[in-house]
This record gives sequence, structure tokens and C-alpha cells, in this order.
Amino acid sequence: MFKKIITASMLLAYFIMPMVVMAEEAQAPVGQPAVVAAAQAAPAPPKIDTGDTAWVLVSTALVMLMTPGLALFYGGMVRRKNALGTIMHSFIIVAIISVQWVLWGYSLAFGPDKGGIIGGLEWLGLSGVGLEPNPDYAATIPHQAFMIFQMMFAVITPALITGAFAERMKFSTFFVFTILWATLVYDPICHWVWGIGGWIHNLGALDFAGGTVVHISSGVSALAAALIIGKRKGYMTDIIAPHNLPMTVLGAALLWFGWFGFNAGSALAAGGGLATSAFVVTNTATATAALAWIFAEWVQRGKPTVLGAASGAVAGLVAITPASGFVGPMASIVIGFGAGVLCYMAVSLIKPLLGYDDSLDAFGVHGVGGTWGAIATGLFATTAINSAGANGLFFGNPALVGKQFIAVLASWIYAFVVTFILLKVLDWTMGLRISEEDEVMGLDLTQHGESGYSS
Amino acid sequence: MFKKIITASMLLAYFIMPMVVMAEEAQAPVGQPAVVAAAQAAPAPPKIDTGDTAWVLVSTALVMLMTPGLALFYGGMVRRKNALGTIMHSFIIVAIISVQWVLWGYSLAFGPDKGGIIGGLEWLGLSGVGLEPNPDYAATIPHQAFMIFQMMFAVITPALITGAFAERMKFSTFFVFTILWATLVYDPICHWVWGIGGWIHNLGALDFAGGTVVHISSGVSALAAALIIGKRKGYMTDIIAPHNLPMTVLGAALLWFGWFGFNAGSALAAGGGLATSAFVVTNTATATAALAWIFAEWVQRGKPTVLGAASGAVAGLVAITPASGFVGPMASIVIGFGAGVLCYMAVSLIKPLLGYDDSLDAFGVHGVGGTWGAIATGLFATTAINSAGANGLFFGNPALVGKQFIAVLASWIYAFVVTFILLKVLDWTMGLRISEEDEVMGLDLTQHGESGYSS
Amino acid sequence: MFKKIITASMLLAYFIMPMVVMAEEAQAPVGQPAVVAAAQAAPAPPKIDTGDTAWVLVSTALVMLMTPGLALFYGGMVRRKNALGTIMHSFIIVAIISVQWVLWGYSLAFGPDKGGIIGGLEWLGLSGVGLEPNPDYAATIPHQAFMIFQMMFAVITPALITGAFAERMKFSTFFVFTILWATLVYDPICHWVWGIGGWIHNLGALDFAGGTVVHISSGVSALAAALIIGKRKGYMTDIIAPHNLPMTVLGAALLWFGWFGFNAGSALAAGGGLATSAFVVTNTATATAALAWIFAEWVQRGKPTVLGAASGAVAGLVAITPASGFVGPMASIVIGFGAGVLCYMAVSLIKPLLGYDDSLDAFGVHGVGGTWGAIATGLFATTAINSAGANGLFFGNPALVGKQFIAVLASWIYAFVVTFILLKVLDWTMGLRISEEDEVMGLDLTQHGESGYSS
Amino acid sequence: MKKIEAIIKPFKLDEVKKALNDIHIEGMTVTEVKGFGRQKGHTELYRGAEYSVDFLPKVKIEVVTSEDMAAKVVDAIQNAAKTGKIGDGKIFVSPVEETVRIRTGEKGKDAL
Amino acid sequence: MKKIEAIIKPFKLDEVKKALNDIHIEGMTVTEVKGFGRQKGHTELYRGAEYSVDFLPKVKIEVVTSEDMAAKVVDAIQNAAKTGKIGDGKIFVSPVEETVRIRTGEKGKDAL
Amino acid sequence: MKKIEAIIKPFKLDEVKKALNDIHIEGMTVTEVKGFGRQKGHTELYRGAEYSVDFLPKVKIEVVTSEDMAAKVVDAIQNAAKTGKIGDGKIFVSPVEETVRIRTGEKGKDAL
Ligand SMILES: Nc1ncnc2c1ncn2[C@@H]1O[C@H](COP(=O)(O)OP(=O)(O)O)[C@@H](O)[C@H]1O
Ligand SMILES: Nc1ncnc2c1ncn2[C@@H]1O[C@H](COP(=O)(O)OP(=O)(O)O)[C@@H](O)[C@H]1O
Ligand SMILES: Nc1ncnc2c1ncn2[C@@H]1O[C@H](COP(=O)(O)OP(=O)(O)O)[C@@H](O)[C@H]1O
Repeated sequence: MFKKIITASMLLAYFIMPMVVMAEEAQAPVGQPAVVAAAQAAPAPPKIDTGDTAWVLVSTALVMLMTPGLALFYGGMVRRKNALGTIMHSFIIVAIISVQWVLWGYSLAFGPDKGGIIGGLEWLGLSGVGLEPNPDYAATIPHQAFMIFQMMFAVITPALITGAFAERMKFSTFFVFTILWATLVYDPICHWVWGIGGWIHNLGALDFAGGTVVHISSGVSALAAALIIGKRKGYMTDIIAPHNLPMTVLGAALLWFGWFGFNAGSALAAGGGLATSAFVVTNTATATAALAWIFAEWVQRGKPTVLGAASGAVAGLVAITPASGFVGPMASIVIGFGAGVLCYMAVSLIKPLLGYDDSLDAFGVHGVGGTWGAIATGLFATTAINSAGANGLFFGNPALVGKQFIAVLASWIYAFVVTFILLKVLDWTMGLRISEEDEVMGLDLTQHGESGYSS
Repeated sequence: MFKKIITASMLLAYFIMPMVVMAEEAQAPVGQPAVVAAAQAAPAPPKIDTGDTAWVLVSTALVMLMTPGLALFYGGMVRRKNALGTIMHSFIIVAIISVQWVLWGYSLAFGPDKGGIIGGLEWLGLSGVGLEPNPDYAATIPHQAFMIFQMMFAVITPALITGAFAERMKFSTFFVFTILWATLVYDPICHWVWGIGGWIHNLGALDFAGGTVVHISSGVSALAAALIIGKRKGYMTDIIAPHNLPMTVLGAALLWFGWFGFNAGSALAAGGGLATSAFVVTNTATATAALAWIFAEWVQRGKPTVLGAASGAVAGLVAITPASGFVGPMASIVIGFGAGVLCYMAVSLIKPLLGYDDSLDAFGVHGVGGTWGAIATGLFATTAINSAGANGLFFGNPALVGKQFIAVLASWIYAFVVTFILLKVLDWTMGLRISEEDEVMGLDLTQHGESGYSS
Repeated sequence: MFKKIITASMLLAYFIMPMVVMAEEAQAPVGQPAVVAAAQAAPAPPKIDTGDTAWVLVSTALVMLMTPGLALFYGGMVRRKNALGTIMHSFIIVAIISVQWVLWGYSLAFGPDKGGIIGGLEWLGLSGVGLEPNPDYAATIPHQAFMIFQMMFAVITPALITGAFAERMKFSTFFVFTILWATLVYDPICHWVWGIGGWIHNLGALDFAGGTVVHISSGVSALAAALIIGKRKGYMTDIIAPHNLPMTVLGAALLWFGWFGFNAGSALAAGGGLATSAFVVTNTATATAALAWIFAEWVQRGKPTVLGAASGAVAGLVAITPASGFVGPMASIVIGFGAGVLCYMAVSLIKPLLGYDDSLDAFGVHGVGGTWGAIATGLFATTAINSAGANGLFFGNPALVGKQFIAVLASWIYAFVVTFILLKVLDWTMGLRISEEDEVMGLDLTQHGESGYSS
Repeated sequence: MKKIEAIIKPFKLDEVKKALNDIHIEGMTVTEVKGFGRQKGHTELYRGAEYSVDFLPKVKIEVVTSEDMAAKVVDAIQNAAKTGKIGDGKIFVSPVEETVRIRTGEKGKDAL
Repeated sequence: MKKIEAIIKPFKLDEVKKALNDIHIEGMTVTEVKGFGRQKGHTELYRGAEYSVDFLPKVKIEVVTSEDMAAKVVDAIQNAAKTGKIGDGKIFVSPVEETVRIRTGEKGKDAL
Repeated sequence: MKKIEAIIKPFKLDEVKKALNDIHIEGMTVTEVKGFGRQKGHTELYRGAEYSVDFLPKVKIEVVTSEDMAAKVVDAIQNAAKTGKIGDGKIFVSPVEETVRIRTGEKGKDAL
């Protein structure tokens, strides 16, 4: 009861605060328009390119669709009684982070740098983030276009984690966790790697579309979460089969589709060939990884599975992400092949060995795939593809591997430690896990009062 | 039997007529090409911008996808025996209106103005609607691009209404109703608000992407439909639970995705920042509304539901629609919050009180959300975002609220009265509702001879 | 057992070969970069247009989504026990052909012409296919953008065939068949029609987006496949009803959505109006065909079905494909109407008469619709729409019909004969069909060890 | 004890449940079944192929009750489930020799 | 009266229905069930985790008929449902004391 | 022979199956059913409309066995299915007059 009141108040505050701010802002006298409005009032500079803007806006829409895609990918893999609860995790994260990002997330991640560690609060509530380009980030599109493109990355990252604690997490705690994790883990790592002045950015480590920022941060946090929340009731003894694999395949397909925006959109421009190159290697790595995964299964278990094909595709998408703006098509085949085989092994050999219940393999796919991709970027990157990048080991520059390694390590440690503490604290205060009885009944009925399917 | 023959003949005429016209046109001698072809033959004027065109075409595809998205959103909410019939409503409307719009709808809505009330017949069969830009509507894209972008709005609007009479409407009558409603209600209101010379357009009321044209017109017509067709058998006594909520969430996600085309596409250009701004506020309002709806549920009923999150998102999308080209991100949070709370109350408190059976809440979401959005545009609009717009109440111009109010009222009255008469006439002639026995069996078997699901 | 080893080795080779090549290439000394990299290193020529590139990349993503769309369209039509196996066919083809195309498919189809029959091996592994435009194919976008856009056509074509042998094909044989068919049937026909120097291309037959290349080649091959593999157990005696028609409608909707990229993307540029025109006629023909199909059903059977609406839409998309860059909106209504009626008749009257089991009507829709579209292009094409095209019969040039007829005939014969031989050989060596017992159990359990749905 | 098994039309389930509650029967088990009988099925159409489906959805209610209540239960079900149209279903009564409540191990009448 | 309950392989349902119709049995009730017995199940694979599923899909047919028809019904089912392979299923016969047709209230044989 | 029918909580199925295997019962038939009884249902919420669902998912196990095994089977099920909380379910025992194995035509005990 007490906890409920706390939760309720937190949620209330989450809404009321901005409301007050806005109300004031909105009522600012016309003669002295609010900061946001002022910024937007300035005549749009001529530098905006219509093709680049069209591309980035479309890419934003594509990346937005990935999170519902993930909802289906994950939702199909759980039991019927948890279908809605699992889908809800991803779906509501789109809402939660969209608001968090506008209010303070973007400012923390990309705002004026404070010591290489975090962005400042100058851009709270998007103040100063207008429609003219911000050449620091993207010279030919409105600043807000960059902001909202980045928003979709901030959205999907915590959603990836939810695979680790599927089928047993308390919804209210999940809600609070998401806001805190985005603020304390995602926003800082994002700043380190992509923010102007971020320390990993300055170091010269490469991460085109989010190998460290998105996949390692979420995958490693997922591992922490799986360890802390513990196994599902019946794990390894009962049959816990996916309730709707066509849904999972549809989710994987939407992820693949949306990922073109994720990776090729990260060129932040349509011209110049970089978006095209990223598009091509993304598709090639994904295809190869899907084949590699089912091939590994075929050899090891005698049958290629459909869930394997879908999982392999996602593993390939993950692994090519950091490399997508720096490598050519042949390298992407190698990266994809590695992703398929490594993630398959992580998921089907190592996980059972170690015995933790990363229910939908958020760590096995995103942690492992993201790490492989970040390292592989250090191997295969070439300035022939992207002159703003760097050469990797196989192009004569072993130093890049070192930098990639530092970036990977820093992300691993930071994500693991902060997530671990965060979840422990939440466990003591709000409780992470639903009761055993509720777990038997399922998330849908106990957390949401709904059934996924009726007649 | 008699009615069947009438229906069949109407349908036949619907096809045969254009066939005849076309056949003639297609066979026009080469020396004197048909009007359409002639228009298209002119060398494309240099004004077409590739980025803007790419953006509008993509937006058109996105908006097209919304109607199948709606099919799933609605389809998941009905009982299993009505799944296909409900999906069919939206799906076949894409086909019906695509043809209606090409043949006469576009001409009525956007053709040369007749007294501020309706477009002329000059553009029947798209004659004169070619590939060069029509600067009255959009200066940097082909006229046909504007035409087909608008088509998708004309498509989704009648589909929204179908939520009101779900699970009991006769298919043949629905078919005829759709053609007549589009012609008698949508096309005129669209002309008033968006047609050059339309009286609401001239008045200076603002509707960026369809608060009055799309949401009020459909939502209020839905109310009329719910009142006339009457309650479903078992309404309020039997359990009438959604048969597939994951399908509904997928539908909501596709709506959200497609709505970026709806709102940001309504800038009709990628450059200049307006599309970006509309994109940002659309996403922000939607996210806030989803949170507000589940928050309202959480407070009032103790549990946040997944259907609530999806419904809230749609309510937010609806409410921001008219405002999306005129307001900033902070205002969009207020608009979204209002949408979530107001539509939730309409649907879960007011509807049961009044006792009508608006089965899938077409009025509760689109009527109420659209009205709130149209009024909110009068409150929060600012020329700082869109110099072609106007300032609203909070930016020193209370007059705008008045204009918005007139536009809302006119749309309400016109849509309600004409839909009411139309449905009454159809009820007397063809019959609106399937027999009670058929209602028990379900639409799928009785109207289409199919089962949605088999083994 | 022996066969298994052969299959396994073939698959292994499929992966290992490129791995070796790449590894070598990747390790090329920095001073002398690999061919691919070198090509890409050249400064991007100024000719790339951002709007056109954005449009083609988006179109590529849209076309990519069509194959998973097809997976759902087909997957919903089979029995529950074959849902995954059917979905897998399309899904894994995306992976198989993406790799095949990069390694050798693109070179065979579009590489330097050898006698009008096939492309050379010069572009193996994309060597020489860089980021600068190749004006032979598309002057304003990177060559790789053209390559990957074309890839998605090569992907969907073999996927279309899978409808013919659904519910009974052995997965390993299917896998090998796909690689061989793409190489021996698709790549040559594609070269004939679209490759610079291809003999049908030189002849002057028109195929804007793939009436012969995609639909006739797959549809006719599907007929051969249906004849060779034989009927499903229980065909025409047991009830074989679609297990999930909402899934089929969703698939059809994604096909419709993606097809805008397919047809309008085939303009390879956003500007100039051609993309817009193709977009408009695509939508119009599709809508008309959906109406025509249900209308035909309504007249003949008394009820319009939802599967009919979806099937009609696909038939319309198929038929307008070759014509989409050459005809106006009125002609597209005639083409769509013809497609709806002809394909309906093929599927529901002629197929039962002839008695073959083309399970999901790959021939009835793609073979028949594609043939009608190719011929109709000869009737309705006009240079008023596309000055690079030609006039058709109704615009004073009967010669075009002759050329279209030759193109159709050549595609029919080549596809049928080569597919027939290929399948016969595979039947003798690997076996085409699963055992009767496995057919009773279903593809999902026997080929993949999975169930589509659990609780 | 007796087991009363009734095959009824699905949309009558709620009424039957209420009727049973009215005579203080507060336990029953319900199964979705498909019935074949005099009532005609329907036709389904898929791409012009016509299938006649003669198994119709029905609901089976099982109530175990004491001998003396059995007749009352049969009557209650019959009245509540009746529409007068073909396909209303059947009621079967058969002997049950023993009943156990799993939770407590109680037997016989006490277990109901 | 007797109730004949048969657990059969699902794909045999149509043949059994026909066999029953041939001996003029025109009413039956069918339920989807899962069976466990000598017949081995199958294995399912999800991301490398292997599950052995030993409940197999079966169909239960229930026919209530008069004493004299019972043997015939059993024979008809046995012949039609038999494949000779393990897992063909069982037929159980048990007593039914009363039958009512809901539509008319008819009892006993007339209710069938 | 006897038929033992048990209505149990779904998540207890595996344990009950194991308990039966332990006493060498190697055949059974399982049906998904919905139960109504003392155990309270739950509430579902759809757009503010609240429905109380009082039919709860249960599983019905049917085992036909010889007279002498019947008591053992009942005990095994009762022990395995018991949680001590309301809604654990019931066991019903009724007579079976004949059993046939479809595959072989064997009758009586041999058919089990
Ligand atoms: N002999 C029977 N044994 C078992 N179930 C039967 C029998 N006859 C009918 N039924 C069940 O009763 C249902 C209704 O029977 P039907 O003959 O259609 O109508 P009515 O009960 O009105 O005569 C059937 O669908 C079937 O489920
Ligand atoms: N003792 C039993 N009680 C109830 N059902 C049984 C029993 N034994 C078998 N069955 C049912 O019969 C089916 C077939 O039995 P099984 O032992 O696999 O093969 P067979 O009947 O050929 O010996 C099982 O799947 C189960 O549904
Ligand atoms: N008289 C009855 N006839 C048939 N089934 C019954 C009867 N009473 C209870 N059941 C079944 O047993 C289940 C459990 O009964 P319930 O009263 O909830 O708990 P308990 O068995 O612990 O007393 C019910 O859900 C229902 O399926």
C-alpha cells in the first residue's frame, strides 16, 4: 500500500512537473516568446537539404517501428499468459522514453559537454533545440530531426533489456526502473560515445550506430537483471515454449526493416554514399547471420529452426550496427557469420551451462553480438568506406582494436555496475518480482487485468 | 432478393461506368491524346524538389498503411467470430475510396471551388490532375502526389467510423454507406477546410492534418451510427472481450508509425523544418497520451492496461493532428495529456452513463480527441512554429479560439445530420443490421462465408 | 544419410567459400586496398541527388518488407501445423538470396553483357560495384543503391514460388532449389529484360517493375512445381482451410505498402513525376482489382470474401507491375479490373478443372496476373506518361503488343523448362517431398522441430 | 451420485449457469466441443473452393450431483438451454460411484 | 443406453464420422484432447533448448446410443480409426441412464 | 473397469502425470476445460468496462483402469494435485463396461 502511494506520486510528479513548466511557457507574453519558440522562429537556414531531411525523418519512423517490432519479437516467445505483459514492456517504453528524452534525456546525452562525462542541463525541455541545423551533429537537417532520430535509439535500448526479466517482473517497478536506467545508464554512455566532448568519442573509438551505446549497454544490463531477478518458476523443468512464433518472425522482420533506418539513417544524410553503404552491409550481415545460426543448429541438432533464423537475423543486425558505417560488404559477411555462430553458442551452449535465466536472450544476442560487433569494427573498419572513420587491424591500424576494447570494457563495467545497484535498490524498496502465485497466473491478468486472447 | 438485385446493380454500375469512360479515353487517337495524358506530357516543370517529393510519397505510403493498421487495431478488439468482418471493413475501404477518389472524390474535395461549399467536377477521373505541381496546394511536388497523399486521408476517415457499428453491420449496406458517406460528408467538409476557397479555410480556422476533416467528421458520424444501429446483443450483460489484444497493439503501432506520414507529411515538403516540427510534436503528444490514459486507469481502477496504452496513444495521435503544424513540443505534452485523460473519461465513464454502444469507441476517441485537438490548436498555435499559421489564445490571439469553435461546430452538425439521414434511409431501404441469428453466428461466417481461424 | 552429408557440404561450401575470399580481401595491405574498397574510396561524384537516393533507399526497405509480408500472406493460408514452415520459406529466402546476390547474382544479372544472354562475372562479390553512380542503370544514386534495390526483387521472386509447393516440400531440398533457381532462372531472365545488352531489353519490350522478370518467371515456375510435386494429401477431400486469415490480410497489406517501393521505386528517382505516376496507378489498379475479385465472388457465389479482397489486391499489384511506369490512372483501372476477374477465374474455376494443386495460387495470381499485365502494357502504354517508354496498341502502336508477346513467351518457356528439369533432378537426388507421415504431422514439427503456437 | 452431461449451444452457457445457481448447484465443468447432429452446418468459401463444415461449436457442461438433485438439474438445464430450434442439444445422465475433493480428501456428497 | 467414447488420431475423424453415418448414427460430440500413452511424443527445439513433448493431439468422439447398437458402433469406430500403428487409441463403453433432447424434452431412445 | 476423471489446476498436470507413471499408469487423456466452483474468478478490464470472469482454466484428466487399481489412482492424483487452496478440483469415479484397443482389437484389461 505504502509502495503504491510512492509509485503513484512518482508517476504523478512525472506528469505534473512538465505540465507546470509548459503551462507557464505556453503563457509567455507574445512580445517575449518562450525560448523554444524563439529558436524556432528564426528563419530556417538555407543549409537544410530536403533529401537528407526526408531520409532522416523516414529513418526516425523506421527506428520507431523497431520497438513495437521488438514487442512482437519478444511477445511471441513467451507463454500465452504473459503475451500482453511482454508486449507492454516495449510498447510503453516508447511512451516513457519519448517524454523522458524531450524533458531531460536529450540534454543529458547531447547537451553541452561537462567533463567528457555527461551533457549539461542547458537543453532541458528542448530549450535551444530548434529547427535550424546543429552542425556539431548534422549540418543539413534540422536540429530537432537529429534529436528525434536519437530519441528512437534511447527508446529501443531499455526495451531490449526487458527480454531478460520477461514473465516475472512487476510492472510498477519496471516502470520506475526504465526511467532511472535511461537517465543513469543510457544517457551517460550515449554522451561518452556520441556526444561532442564525450570521452570515448574523443578517444577515437568507433561506434557507427550503437554497438556500445545500444547493444552492449542493454545486453550487459540484461545479464545483471537476469542474475538479480532469478529464474522463472519451472525454468529447465517445465516446458516453456514460445506461444506464437509467427508473431516472433513478424517482429524480427519489422526489426530488420526498421534497422535500415537505424544503421543507414545514422549517416544522417542520404547523399555521399555512406547511407547506401551502411544499408548494404546491414542487409548482408543480417542475411549471413540468419544462415549461420540455422546452419549451426542444423549441424548440432539436426534441424534448422524458424526461431533460429529470426534470432540469427537479429544477431547479425546487432553485430553490424557499430561497424555499419565503416566496413565493406565482404567484411560484413564475416561479421554476420561470426554473429550467427557466436550468439547461437552463447544462447544454446553457454547459457544452459552457466544456468542463469536470461529468458529471451537479451544478453546472449545483444551483449554478445554487440561486443563482437564493436571488436569487429576494430578489425574491419576502413577509411576507404568512411574517411571520417579510421582503419582497423586488417587495414594496418591495430591501435583501433585497443580503442574499441576500451570502449567495450568501459560500457560493460559501467552498465553492469549501475544496473546491478539500481535493481538491488528497487528490489529492496518496491520489489522486482511478482509473487509466485501471480507468476502462475501470468502477467496479463495480474499486472494488467487483461487476457491477450479470448474467443 | 429485390434488395440484392439493387445492390448488385449499384456495384456493377460502380465498375462499369468508369470502364466505359476509360475505354474511350484509352482509345483516344494518338494525335489528340486524352486530357490526362496531355497534362502529363508537358515537360515536368523545374520546380519539383526530389527531397520533398520523396518525403510526400513516403508519407503517402505511411498513411496508406494506417488503414490496415486500423483494421488490426479494431480487429483485435472484437470477438473471434467477427475478426474478419471487422478487418474487412477497413481493408475494403482502402479499395473503395481509392477508386471513388480518383473518379470523383478528389474533384469534389479539391476541384475548383463552387461557392465555398464544394469543389467542381472539372477534375473528374483526374482530368487535369497531372504530374506538374499545382502551386495552390503544393509547389514543389507533382500535383498527383498531392492528390494521392490526400487520398489516403479520404480512405482512413470512413474506416474510423466502422468502430461504431462493429459486430452487427450488414456488409452490403456498409459498402453502399461508405461510398455515399465519402461523397456526401467527407468530400464537402474536406473542401470547406482545405480546399482553396472553402469557407472554413477562408475563415482562417486551422486544421493542419485533419482534426475536423478526419477525426470530428468520422467521430461524430460514428456517434450517429451507434445511436441508429443500436446495441450489440449481449452488450453490458455478456462478456464481450477483445479476442486478440496483441493484434490491437500491432495495429496501434502501425497507426503510430503511419501517423508520422499523416502529420509530418502534411507539411507537403521535407525542408524548412515544418515536417520535422510536426514529427516531433506528434510523437511527444502520442507518448504523453498513452501515459496519461494508463495513469488515469491506474488511479481509478488500480491497474494500467495494455489496451489502455494503445488507446491512449491513438487518442494522442488524434488530438495532436490539427495542431501538429502549429505548436511546439511543450504544448504537445499538454495536448497529449488532455487527450489521454479526456478520451479515457469519455470511453469509460461517459459512454456507460449514456448507454449507447459505440463498440470500439470511434466517437470516444476520434470525436472527443478530435474536438479537443481542434480547440487546443486555438489555444497553443504560434506563428513561431509556422508563420503561415496563426497565434492562439496563449500567444495573445483569442480570436483563433472562436474560429476553431465555429469550424468544430459546423463539422459536428453537418456530419451528424447528414450521417443520420443517410443511415436512416439505408435502414429503410437495404437494412443496416444483420439478423439476431447472424449476430450470434458472427459476421465472418454470415457475411463472408469464412472463419478467421482454423486448425 | 548420404544425402544429408551432401546437403551439409553444399551448405558449408556456400559459407566457407566467400569467407575465404573475404578474409583475403580484408587483409589486403593498406597501400593497395582491395578492389571493392578502392572503388568506394573514389570521391563521391557530385551527381548523387539526395532526394533520389533517399527515395531509392526507402523503396529498397519497402520492397524488403514485402517478402516477410508474403510470409504472412502465405502463412495465414496454410494449416496451423504448417504455419512456421511456410513462413520460413519466405523468411529464409531473404537471407539466402541476399548473400547469393552479393556474391554472384548481381554480376550474372547486371554485370557486363555476354551475348545478350547473361551478365559476366566481373562484378562477383560486388567488386567494381561502388558508391559512385552507374549511369547505365541510374545516374543520380550510388551504384550500390541500385544493386540493393534490385536485390530485393531477386529475393521476393523465388519466395513467390513457394506457394505452389506449400505444406509438403522438404526443407533441405527447398534450400538448394532456391539457390539454383535464382542462379539458373532468375538471374538470366533478369539480364534479358533489364540488363544493358539483354536481348529482350534490346528488343524494346517494356517491363517497368517486373511483370516478366518477377511474376511470370515465378508464376510459371510455380506451375511446374505444382505439377511435379503433386497434390497435398487430402486435397479436394478434406477441409484444408486457412488457419489464420487476419495474418493473410496483414501480409497483403504489407505487400500493398511495400509495392509502392517496388513500382514507384523502379523510377529510380523521386523527381520528374515518374515515381508519382507509378505510385498512383499502382494504388488504383490494386484497389480496383480487390473490388473486382470480391464482386466476381459476390455474383458467382453470393458472398464477397475477405481472402478474396486480399487476393484481388495482390492480383492487381501483380498486373500493374510491368505497366506502372507507362500508363495513366484510367488505364490502371482497366488493368486492375482485368486482373481481379482473370485471376479469380484462374484460381476458382480453371484450377479445379485442371486439377493440379497450386496450393496458394502462385501460378493463378502471379503467372496469370503477370501475363495479363505484360500484355496490357502493350495495350495501354503511352509515351505521354514516360517518354523513355513506348506507345501501345491503343495509342497507335500495335507493334508493342508483339514485343510484349515475345517477352512473355520467352519467359514462360524458359522458366517452365528450366524449373521442370531442376525439380526433376532434385527429386531424383535429394527428394522433393516429405513423407506422408510427416505431411500428416506438419512441416513445423518434422522440418523444424517447432510448433507455431503453444499455450 | 449422478453425472449430468449437457451438450448445449454456446451462447446459452450463461443462462444455464444462472439456472443452475438458482437451484444451488455451485460447481460445474465446461468444455468446448464440436457437435454433429440433425442441425445443418455451414459452408465456407476459400478462393472459390467450397467446404461444408458440419461440426458445429457446442459447449458441454458436466455437473456431478446427488441422486435426489439429478432430476432438478436436468430440468433446470433443459429449460434454460432450450430455444426450440434444432441443435439445442442433449442431456445425458450417468452413474458416478465416488467423488473426492482434492483439497481436503473429503468423499461422497461432502466433496461436491 | 450406452455411451461409447473413442480416443482416436485426429486425421481419422472424417473416416470415423463416415463409418458412423453408414450405420445410421447421426449424432456425436467431438472434443480435442491430448493423449499420453505408449506412442512416443516428439521433441521441440527452442534456441537450443530441447523439450520432449509427450502429450499428443487426439480427438475424442462421444456417441450415446441404444444397448443394441453399441457393439455395432464400437466395431465401426474400430475399423475406421485403425491404422495398425501405435497410438491408434481406445474405445470405452459405459452406461447412460437417461437421455433428454433439450429442444423437445423427449427422453430415452427418442432423444437420440 | 473404472474411469477416473480428475479436474485439476493446470500447472499441476506434470506432477500428476509423474505420480501416475510412478504407479505404472501409462495411459491417460487430458482435456482443457473451464471450471466453476467455490474458487473465485478474476476481473478483466477493457476500456474501463469491468468483466468478472468466473470460469477458470482447469485440466481434466481421464484414466481408465482396472477395479483394483482405481483406489491407488485416486490417491496418486489427490496427493499430486493438492495445493490445499480452494479450487484444487475434484475426482470422480464411474463404471466402464468395456474397453477396446483400436490398433489390435484387444478388449478388457488387455486393452489398457
Ligand atoms: N447420439 C449422440 N451422442 C452424443 N452426442 C450427440 C448425439 N446426438 C446429438 N448429439 C449432440 O447434440 C447436438 C445437437 O443435436 P442435433 O441433432 O443437431 O439437434 P437436436 O438436439 O435439437 O435434435 C449435436 O451437435 C451433438 O453435439
Ligand atoms: N488408460 C487410459 N485411460 C484413458 N486414456 C487412455 C488410456 N490409455 C491410453 N489412452 C489414450 O489412448 C491414446 C493411445 O494410446 P497409446 O498407448 O499411445 O496407443 P495404443 O492405443 O495403440 O496402445 C493415448 O494417447 C490416450 O489418449
Ligand atoms: N459438482 C461439480 N460437478 C462437476 N465439476 C465440478 C463440480 N464442483 C466443482 N467442479 C469442478 O471442480 C473445480 C474446483 O472446484 P471449487 O469449488 O472451485 O474448489 P474445491 O474443489 O477446492 O472445492 C471447479 O472449477 C469445477 O471445474
